Amino acid sequence: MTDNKEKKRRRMKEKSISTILLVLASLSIFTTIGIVATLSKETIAFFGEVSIIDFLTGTEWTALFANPKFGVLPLVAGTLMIAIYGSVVAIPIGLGSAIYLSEYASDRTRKVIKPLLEILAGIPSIVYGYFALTFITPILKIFFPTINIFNALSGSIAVGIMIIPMISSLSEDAMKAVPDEIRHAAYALGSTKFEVSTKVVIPAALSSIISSFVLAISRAIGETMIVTLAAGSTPKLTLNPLESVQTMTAFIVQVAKGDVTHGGLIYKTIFAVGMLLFLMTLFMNIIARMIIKKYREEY
Amino acid sequence: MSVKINVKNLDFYYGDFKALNDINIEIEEKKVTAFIGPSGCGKSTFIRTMNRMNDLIDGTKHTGEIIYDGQDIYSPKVDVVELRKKVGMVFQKPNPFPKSIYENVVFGPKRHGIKKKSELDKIVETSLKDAALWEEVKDRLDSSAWSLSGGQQQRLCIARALAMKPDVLLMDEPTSALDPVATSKIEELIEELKDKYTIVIVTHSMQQAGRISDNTAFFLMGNLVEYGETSRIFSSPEDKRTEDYITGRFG
Amino acid sequence: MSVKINVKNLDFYYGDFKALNDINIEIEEKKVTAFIGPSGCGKSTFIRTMNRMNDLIDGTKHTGEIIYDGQDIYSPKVDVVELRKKVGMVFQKPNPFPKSIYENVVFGPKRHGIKKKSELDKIVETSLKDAALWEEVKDRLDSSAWSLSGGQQQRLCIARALAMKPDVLLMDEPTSALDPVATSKIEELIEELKDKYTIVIVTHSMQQAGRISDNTAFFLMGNLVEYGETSRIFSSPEDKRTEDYITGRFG
Amino acid sequence: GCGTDEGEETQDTGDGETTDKEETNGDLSGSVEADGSSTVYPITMAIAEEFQAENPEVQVTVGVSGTGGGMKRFTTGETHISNASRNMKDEEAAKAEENGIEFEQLTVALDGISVVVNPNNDWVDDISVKELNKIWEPDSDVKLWSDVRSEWPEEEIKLYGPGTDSGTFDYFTEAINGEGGAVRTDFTASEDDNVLVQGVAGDEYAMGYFGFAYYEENQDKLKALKIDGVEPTPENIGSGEYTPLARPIFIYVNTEHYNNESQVQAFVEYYMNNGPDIVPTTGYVALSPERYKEELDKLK
Amino acid sequence: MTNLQKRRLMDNFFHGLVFSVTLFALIILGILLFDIFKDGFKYLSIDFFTNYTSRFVEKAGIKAALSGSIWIIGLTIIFSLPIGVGSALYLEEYSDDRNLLTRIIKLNIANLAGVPSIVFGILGLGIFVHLFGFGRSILSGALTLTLLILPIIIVAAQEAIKSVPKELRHGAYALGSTKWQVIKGVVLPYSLPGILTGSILAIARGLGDTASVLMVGAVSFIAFTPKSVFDKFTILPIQIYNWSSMPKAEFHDLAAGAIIILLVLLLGANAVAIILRNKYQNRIKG
Ligand SMILES: Nc1ncnc2c1ncn2[C@@H]1O[C@H](COP(=O)(O)OP(=O)(O)OP(=O)(O)O)[C@@H](O)[C@H]1O
Ligand SMILES: Nc1ncnc2c1ncn2[C@@H]1O[C@H](COP(=O)(O)OP(=O)(O)OP(=O)(O)O)[C@@H](O)[C@H]1O
Ligand SMILES: [Mg+2]
Ligand SMILES: [Mg+2]
Ligand SMILES: O=P([O-])([O-])[O-]
Repeated sequence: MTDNKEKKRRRMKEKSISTILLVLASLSIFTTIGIVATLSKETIAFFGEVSIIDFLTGTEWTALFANPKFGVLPLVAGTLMIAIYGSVVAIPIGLGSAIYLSEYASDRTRKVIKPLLEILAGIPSIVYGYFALTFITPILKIFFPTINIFNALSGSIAVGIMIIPMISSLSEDAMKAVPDEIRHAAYALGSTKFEVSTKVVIPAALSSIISSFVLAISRAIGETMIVTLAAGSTPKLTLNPLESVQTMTAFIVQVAKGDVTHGGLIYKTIFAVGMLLFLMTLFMNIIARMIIKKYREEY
Repeated sequence: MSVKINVKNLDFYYGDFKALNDINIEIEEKKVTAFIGPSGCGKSTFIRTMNRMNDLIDGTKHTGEIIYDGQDIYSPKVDVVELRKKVGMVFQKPNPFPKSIYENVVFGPKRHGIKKKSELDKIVETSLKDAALWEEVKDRLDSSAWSLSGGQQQRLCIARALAMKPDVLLMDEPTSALDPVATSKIEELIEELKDKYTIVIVTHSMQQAGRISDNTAFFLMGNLVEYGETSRIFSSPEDKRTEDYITGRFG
Repeated sequence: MSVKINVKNLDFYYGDFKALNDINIEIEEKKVTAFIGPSGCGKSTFIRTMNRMNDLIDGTKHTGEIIYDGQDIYSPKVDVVELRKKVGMVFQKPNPFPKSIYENVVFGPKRHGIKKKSELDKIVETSLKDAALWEEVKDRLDSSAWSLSGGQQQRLCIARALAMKPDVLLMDEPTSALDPVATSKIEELIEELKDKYTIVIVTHSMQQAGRISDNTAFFLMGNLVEYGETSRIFSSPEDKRTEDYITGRFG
Repeated sequence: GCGTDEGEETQDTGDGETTDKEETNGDLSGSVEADGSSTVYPITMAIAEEFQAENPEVQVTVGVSGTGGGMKRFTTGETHISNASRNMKDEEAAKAEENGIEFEQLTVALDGISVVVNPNNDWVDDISVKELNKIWEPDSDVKLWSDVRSEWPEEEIKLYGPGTDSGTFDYFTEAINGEGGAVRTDFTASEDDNVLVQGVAGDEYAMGYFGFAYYEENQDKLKALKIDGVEPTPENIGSGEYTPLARPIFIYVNTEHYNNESQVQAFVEYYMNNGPDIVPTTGYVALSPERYKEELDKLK
Repeated sequence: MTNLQKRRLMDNFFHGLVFSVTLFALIILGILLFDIFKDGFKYLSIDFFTNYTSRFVEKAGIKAALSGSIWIIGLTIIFSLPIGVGSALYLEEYSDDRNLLTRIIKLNIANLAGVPSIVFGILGLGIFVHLFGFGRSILSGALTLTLLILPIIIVAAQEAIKSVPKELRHGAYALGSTKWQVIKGVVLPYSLPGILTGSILAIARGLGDTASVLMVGAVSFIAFTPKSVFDKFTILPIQIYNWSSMPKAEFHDLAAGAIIILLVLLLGANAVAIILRNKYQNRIKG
């Protein structure tokens, strides 16, 4: 039997573990505070010089040219286009592979293919950039002769390929974690593998699957190198993927690495753009959370 | 008296472990067949081979044949989905889907092409009534099946299998978590069903086997020790071991 | 005759659903108390409140008191870990860990500071023997508990609880998946254990309640209908509903 | 580059340990930190490579933050040497002054911005500054090749150029359009010159511009235009005949470090002494040895 | 067509579909790897590892970049794994979802995963380089990368932890286990495969990230290897980036050589995680 001293000791231990873990979890809060503080200061200064209405509704972005115009919509359009088309590539392939690996493939196959796919996440994005430029674009040119050398489509495809493993690996794990008993119940009702996968396993793992989508889309939104190389750096308000565009991140990198005096207006724009990006991903996350809450099946 | 399922020389292995040893049995149509035997003797394993659920466990293998409707169910010609549709199953451990009660019951019918809401509603009501669960859950068909009590889950799983209107119904200890009242309702149900279906039931209750089954098979350590009419098995078992088990002198 | 657990005016809710209604009961020390009642009446819910397992389910709440060892177990002064260590539990649905059989049994003892291999080995052997599982698994203690049969899993969960040498043992239908032989072994064990431990057992078998329990409580729809000495309850129930249930005329 | 912190950074890189000025190579130590323009990087890097080989104890690092990024670090005293493909801006000079940084600008090489087209382009070999201006000016209404000269094809002219943060962009817009940064905004920009090479090489109706080195290495894929009859060749760039697109590129040296730290001094001297040999290997045009002497003398 | 035939067709179609998309992804990987190996393979030699970068293709190597990358990723793993898994445990096991703060933290972490790496670079520059005075050092680089990849680890670990069946947790609690014992004994072993997957992806991200590390001081030319965490450094992606932007085409192939090494490094770091993952996944399946 434990005596009182031991009990106390154990309670202390539990308490300190939870405190330590709390501290670890709050690190991310400080990161965010740091980011928000960094972004806010310059963003506020930026809106001292540029009207927030013009910024949010303007359709021309020529921040770095003489007589700059700060309509952020072209950048937003570019970002959304890459994220959307990238997801259109990555989600079906990623989820499909996850289903294949978790429900169809033999254990042996899965153990080989899964790490292989994860290599895709490790190939530096500059490689994807050149891959898009020298491999994907020429192929696209066969189908769309008018396509720009730099175009959102080829960048999106490359971004999509890069984020496939985020979806396939994380979703696969989530599906594997669904207890077999539940699967067996469905098979015993004469379900096909397809039905077991789509009606039982995916719904049960849905919250993790959506989380993996969110992570992957986040990565797509945050991706810069591929886009800069393959999609051009021409801010353009278009949803035509055959044109060249610039994303918000690409703009930030362009300025942050570039030839701009610290503290100038242009310098401040990257924080305003960064802030907007931050808010956009926040919005996406809130939506995702609502979806997860609605459809979550607990087991 | 026709044979519904004919099992010939069936051996079954989990990896290297031989769980069933040379099983030969003929399951009669529109009869209730009970499997009895001590825990771990292979009842679940055997009942699971009959709708090929064991396919889903890695590293298992079998030899021998299970003839159902004139065909070995393990032959490549047999469609396992079709087989499982016709040979329904209630598992030993209740395993409802993490979905609503309603969705649990209609899962099978929906897969098999019934889409009309009114029809599905009807199925839910009859199946749950048959499984003696309707009264308790009729006002909360939308709540999660995982919030049911153990016995309620078990009855839900029975309802789920009934909703499929199978040809053969395999039930692995379907009343283990049920009180006498619910148990007797299920037993009544089985009584009714056997006019239309062939039923195989695993039970560890001698009384239950005696009450409801037409034939009884006694298993021991992977072997089918004795099989015959229930009344005969219980009154004059041929094998000493069967007698010992039934009279409780076993072990 | 001293009281081990004293429950006063206990109400229990899952969200808005009231699952227990004004329960008052005194569980006697070193006695076996049986809870009976139809499926869904709240037996599991009640037994789970006694070691505060219901804390782990979201959206539950209670009012009233459960006095154990002179203290309300829900009082902030009570250490729930300590409580659960002393008040052990076997669940209705077997829930072994996805670990080896050996690791399942030593899980509790290891957490509570027993590190010596020889001592752990000893515990594994006695607990498995007590749970009537030793013979079946002694040669494969390293294989996964998930590869056991249903009844074996249930006995493993009993062994796992026994390994803790609890003060009070709560057993939720511990023999539901067991054959008569294994059941009678567990019943013998309970008989032995009650010299040292206080035991609460949920069962849907009247016979079992009659055989092993000293006191019986009959629940119906969240209410404790009748509680008293088992012999009295079974011979001359005061409440009509109890009588109906026991004689099988219920519902 | 940018950063959240404008404060000075104290040097803690172990420099200044060899304050006695040894002239002998080989036993120098401490660090030399250079950063800045990507245009100048290949030269400084080549010098650093040779210098490092001879002085293994010195830790030379060369970063590529772009001219502006380099200037930011240079004017707060973080770096010893800043590579630059343009002159220091007034704001940057003010910042240096504020932080008490004294410096000297040394020209290290000449570059000739090359205007290139696709090799399949057979209608143009030569173009005038005026025509370039007409093509590239802000709000230019040149859409088709034929808008420039009517005998050229009626095909859309696809324009490629460096991104706005590059020194090349600044210089080109200044030289052609008269004001740094003033340019039409609908051309295809990339920060990566290799990407521009790909763009022009893959598009028959393209026109682009970038540093001479990128043209020289990709002559098989590109065709460089003469500007008012002058071809971009090392000779024409060196002689200054290739106007207005020949431009000097620089390093800025922190004079305090130069004077007090022998390894910095040794490095800069090495730079100027070996410039005539090393610069041509990097695709740029070297100055005459005398010019390098003169540049170095600015520091004396 | 009967309902069953339709369903069987659907099932076969779906099987074909998921198989082909997997195959498609593998083919793309194959093309990419072929492309990289075709260009880069010829540069792989001992010299490639022992030489520093050079303006001559034949002499150029990755000594500085490789050692820098190993330092950085090693430190990043050491920092980020405990913090990441710890945070996830706190959020899933200890915190209370009714608490507004918890909900904010969760949302916030998911959100951090979408912040572009350059912003982390800006933050790292402000905090680690300047505020903490770590300078443009390996330490600053690793800490910045840690911030960058933490959200990925945390989100993946959270999901993995959530997928542990309730019954198992309850089983452990009923044995009088403390929360921590439940976590150590049941939750972590069951969720480890998922946690490791998240870590693999995060490490891959960290190993390949350029922008953030560039901000906090990775340089392009360096011809010595770091000796402490306060030294200057470069990393493979920056070397690769640098070589790919050289005018001379041979350098682009050299970059491919460096990419091969980066991938090998990545696989090395992953191998451990993959082995662990397979081991634990087997255990769960029994
Ligand atoms: N997690 C839960 N959420 C909501 N309702 C629940 C939950 N668990 C049980 N209930 C409901 O509470 C009531 C009592 O359930 P409990 O599990 O205590 O029954 P029981 O007496 O143990 O029945 P059984 O013999 O079937 O196990 C039932 O109506 C059940 O549906
Ligand atoms: N997945 C598995 N892998 C390995 N062995 C298994 C597996 N499932 C069952 N076994 C073993 O096979 C034997 C027969 O198991 P089975 O489940 O068929 O027993 P049962 O007769 O249904 O017992 P119970 O009445 O306890 O449910 C047992 O010894 C069991 O341990
Ligand atoms: Mg069984
Ligand atoms: Mg119960
Ligand atoms: O790097 P730049 O020379 O273009 O400033």
